[in-house]
Amino acid sequence: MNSALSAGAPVATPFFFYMLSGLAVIGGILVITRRNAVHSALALIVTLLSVAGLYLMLYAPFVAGVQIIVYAGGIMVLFLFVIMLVNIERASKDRRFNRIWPIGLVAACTLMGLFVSAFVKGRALFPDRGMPLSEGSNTQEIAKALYGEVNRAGQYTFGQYTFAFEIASLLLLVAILGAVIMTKKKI
Amino acid sequence: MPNFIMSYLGSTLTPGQAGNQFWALIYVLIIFAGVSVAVIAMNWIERKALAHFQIRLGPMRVGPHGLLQPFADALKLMLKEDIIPSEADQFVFWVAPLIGLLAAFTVYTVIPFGPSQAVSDMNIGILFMLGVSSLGVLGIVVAGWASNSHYPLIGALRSSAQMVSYEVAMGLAVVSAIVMTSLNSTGTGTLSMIGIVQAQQQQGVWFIFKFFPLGFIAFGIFAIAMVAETNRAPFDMAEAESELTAGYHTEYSGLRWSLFMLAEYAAMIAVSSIAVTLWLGGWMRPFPNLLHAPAWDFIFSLFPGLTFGALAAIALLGTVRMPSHSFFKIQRVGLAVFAGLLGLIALLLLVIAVAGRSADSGLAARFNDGIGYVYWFVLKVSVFMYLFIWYRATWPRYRFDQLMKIGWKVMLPISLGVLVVTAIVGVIF
Amino acid sequence: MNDRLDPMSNLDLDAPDTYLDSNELIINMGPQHPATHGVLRVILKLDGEKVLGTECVIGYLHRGVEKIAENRTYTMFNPYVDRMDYVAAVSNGLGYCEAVEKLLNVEAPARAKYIRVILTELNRIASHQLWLGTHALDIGAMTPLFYTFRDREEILKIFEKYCGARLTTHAFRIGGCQYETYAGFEKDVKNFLTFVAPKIDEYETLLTTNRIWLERTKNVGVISAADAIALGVTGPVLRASGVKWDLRKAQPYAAYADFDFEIPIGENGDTYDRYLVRMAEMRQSLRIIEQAVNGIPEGPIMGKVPKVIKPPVGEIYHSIEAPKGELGYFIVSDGSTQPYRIRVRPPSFVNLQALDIMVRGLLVADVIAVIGTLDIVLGEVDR
Amino acid sequence: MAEDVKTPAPPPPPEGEKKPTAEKTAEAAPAVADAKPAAPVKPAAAAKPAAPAKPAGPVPLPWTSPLVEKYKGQYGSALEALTYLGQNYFAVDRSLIPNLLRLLRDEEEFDYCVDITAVHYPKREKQFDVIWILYSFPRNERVRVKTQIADGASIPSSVSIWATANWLEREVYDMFGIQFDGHPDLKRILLPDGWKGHPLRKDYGILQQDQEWVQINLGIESGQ
Repeated sequence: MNSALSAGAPVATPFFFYMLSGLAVIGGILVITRRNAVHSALALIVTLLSVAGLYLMLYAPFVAGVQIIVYAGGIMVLFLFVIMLVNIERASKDRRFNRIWPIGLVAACTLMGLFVSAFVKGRALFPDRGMPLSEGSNTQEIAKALYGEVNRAGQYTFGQYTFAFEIASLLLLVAILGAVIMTKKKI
Repeated sequence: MPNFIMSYLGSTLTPGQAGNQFWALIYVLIIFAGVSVAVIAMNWIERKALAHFQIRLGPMRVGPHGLLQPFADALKLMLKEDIIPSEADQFVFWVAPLIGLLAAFTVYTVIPFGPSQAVSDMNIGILFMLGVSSLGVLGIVVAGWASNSHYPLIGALRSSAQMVSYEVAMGLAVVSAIVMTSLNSTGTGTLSMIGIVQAQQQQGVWFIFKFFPLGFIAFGIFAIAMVAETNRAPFDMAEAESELTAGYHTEYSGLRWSLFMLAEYAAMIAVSSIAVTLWLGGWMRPFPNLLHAPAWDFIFSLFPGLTFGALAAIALLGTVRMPSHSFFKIQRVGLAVFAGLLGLIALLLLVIAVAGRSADSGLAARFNDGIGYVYWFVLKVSVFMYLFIWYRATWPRYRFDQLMKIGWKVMLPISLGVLVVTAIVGVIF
Repeated sequence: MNDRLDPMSNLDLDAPDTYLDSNELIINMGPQHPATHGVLRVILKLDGEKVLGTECVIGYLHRGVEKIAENRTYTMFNPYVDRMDYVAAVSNGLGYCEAVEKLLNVEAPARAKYIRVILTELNRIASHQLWLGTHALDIGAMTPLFYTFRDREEILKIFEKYCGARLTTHAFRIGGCQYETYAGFEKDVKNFLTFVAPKIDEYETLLTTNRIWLERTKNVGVISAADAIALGVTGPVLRASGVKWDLRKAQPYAAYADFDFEIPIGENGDTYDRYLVRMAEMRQSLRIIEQAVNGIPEGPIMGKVPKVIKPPVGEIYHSIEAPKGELGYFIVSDGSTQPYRIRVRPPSFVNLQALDIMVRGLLVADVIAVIGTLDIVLGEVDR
Repeated sequence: MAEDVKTPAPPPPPEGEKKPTAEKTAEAAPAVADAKPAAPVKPAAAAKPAAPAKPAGPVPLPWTSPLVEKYKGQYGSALEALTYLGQNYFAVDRSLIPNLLRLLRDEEEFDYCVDITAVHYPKREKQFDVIWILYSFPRNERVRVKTQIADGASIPSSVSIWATANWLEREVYDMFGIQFDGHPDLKRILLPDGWKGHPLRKDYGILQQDQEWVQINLGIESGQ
């Protein structure tokens, strides 16, 4: 990665990378340690936004935009909705770490092992050291080079994968109807 | 270092595209200074225009015709005691206005004031904008919750439900505008804001007039959704004074409360600049293709100077009509100085316009075009600002369930319909 | 103060196990609430936004006018009457003076009657204008308030020129009027008539066909004619439910028999009909004033009433059509100079009772609209 | 808006003077009382020594109309129909109350109960007059029904007949202390709940305002 301040500098500068991932990790920890539900929700939002930043650094602006809209803007708002409507004082009274934490720990370790092994074996998948960076090219060209135009994503979803897209929307519809029926006593 | 600065001046890319952090910073500062000045001006204009709607004078005492009223308000709010309710959640109470402000201002990084006058031209411009404006809801929800009392809680729930439901309609309206961009020769649309305006330029038509009824309906839906998105005028359920005291910012006071007001005005300007970019041809001057003879260019380039001249004239008229009582002497002088300032700016703009016309490609010409772009963009946005005030003066307030009914049962189906029909019409023609 | 439904009681922490069913919220609206037209406190039992039930707590402005009356002579009590419905003080005074005159079996002279009709109808327009301004403001329309108050100012100027006071005017005396009309009275009233007629059209253009106003007022706070009669509701609220009854026509008093005017009525008794009825009533009042000013007879303005008023033993009930409804005085006299008992039948007090059935099932925002459309004045509710 | 009437302009008449007016009211009250039962007998002007010279003012005269005949036949002595200055009213015995009112509403279409109020005559053995003022929309006619009840006695509530009676009776209870049986929610309406005493009773002096409710809740020494 060449120096940060050259004219055609890519976004993926080490400083930003460490800052964002650090933020994400801290946010993650805060989510599970905070006693107050709204605090953990805010921490989750910080994590999601920093992950969106990481996507940007991987020259995937479309995914970053969707991440902000869907996760930070949509789902987290509904999370906060639920937290505010449901009487959370009662929830905070339950014991913090319930009895089955060892099982949780084991699951976490296996997951960690999986990640590490994937990274070690799959090193060949990742492009080696340098990025084929040409001087003066800006983020847009690099993104095009790597992932093609934003509309490439559009073509995929509505081109080859329309069936999967429709199934997903059906699933969402069922979820919405379920929620409505559960809360509305008399329809 | 100097070449770093000068090298950008030649390029016609936005600082973001050119990867030039220094100029990006400069642009950010310019835009934020501009927006705060706009918010201050908006505060004054809203109070005066609303007053004149209601056959009263509005602020007249602080400075000539109340011109210093916004500063007086700002000072007052700073000096006011900043009470944090004892039961409130300290951290969240402190963070809420910041989230609101953050959401309102990050939108400006993508708004194009000219072909190269934007902080950065992301190729997901619109997507980024919708995403960040949906973050604004978080600020309100969290503010309502943090105040830990009945009314703000209900106010917060109401306004967030309203914003979420109108975001959907807004998004769909935006999508139908983007579908229109893809009908130029290359066939592939673009999400980037500058790209959209350039598409309108190439197609020689503002999207509001494209496939006539469709563009207009989509614009109409966006215009209504944008009013609801910023909790203004007929949809100001959140701070419906007559029912829930003051909605989510009941417990806020002093500077913290003014942050919410700042966020609201900034969001208003941001949302109306999206509308201008998408439907009203961003920075393009009217009839760019019909009347593109150099003579017309010159005439249109005179407009900025003329408007400032007109403002100066009005201010001068004000000084003449000021009553002669000694109390008004200072106000008369103040107004005269203000008029002088406006006159000076008008003169400067006229000089640049004349200079720009003669030397076709020099610094003056580039500068003249730059001013022209920004002027036309700001003019269109100010039309929307006037509409916001006009709504507030005439319309009563919708009830909350009616508001949601309109959001889901009226706006959503229409925007979906417009989207589908635009796509079909786009494919046919 | 009192241990009524304590608003915080419902937020007890041991909520039901299932998080989903929302418990009933009890909200305390008033007595310091921008939209309760004075010190009215309404306790709302809400399920989410829907109103399950209301309970009105009144009495914050109770001054014991009826107890004071028993220690004042008839003339001394006259100014107190203005303080009850301070928005329509002139009609309060008219009601009281006519009741005592009936007790004394004395008739006010014709000129006094005409002056009384003119001032009462002007007061009705002023009261309706104040109602319209505050009612529209409660529903969110800011501008009508300024229009109505600008026009109401003209009426208050006429009152001030005539009897020196703008609001609690004490304009009439038992037996007739105290003051002869000032020099330019007819001219002022005529100017006012031409001035205000287009202004009422202005209010109409702002609101009558305003989509959001329709949406907020159509079939909101509906009350049927039968319920209205059973609940003793009177005035524009009753007429909006379709009952064509106005004391000025049914049992004419003062000089109302000489004038012809219609009684506007509504069909389905919702907030919009009450709005239309009151706007039409303002126009009818203009017609009455016009006929009264043109036909005002010459002659004395004070009937033959003894210096010290000592009505014979007995009791009478007399009522007039105040802007809010039927305002009645039941006076029991024991032959002395001080009334033995004066009972005031306040229209706002009785109309407010209908709030509970009008509001059931509506939303909180509608409660504000319904309180506005009932046009209550707490001075009269609490007496 | 509301003018503070705490200290009425003219100082309330000193205690002494109160007594004579009370006597006069007492003396006049019996005049009113005996005038009523002796209505059929030519009104005895003698009962009023106070104004010998002044001609006797109008006096309640018997009121005759088909409506009255019907009820006279039905109830006989327990009901008297009188008219005073053109306003007709029934002076009835307490036992008639619930069904006479119901009859008036159903048969005679007096469907609008204008007002319910009471008057306190401390000197009489039946101290309270309870008065219903009724109006009939179809017949555009007003009538009053008056009955006398002793202190502490209760009277059946007419909420079931006219819904408007709910608050009106609550106010009469609040001001006079008259119990209304069958009233859905009989409690004070204008005065605070903890208030002692009923202000509109003649024996409740204006100065009695300074009772402990004022001292406890408003924390002021005396109301005057």
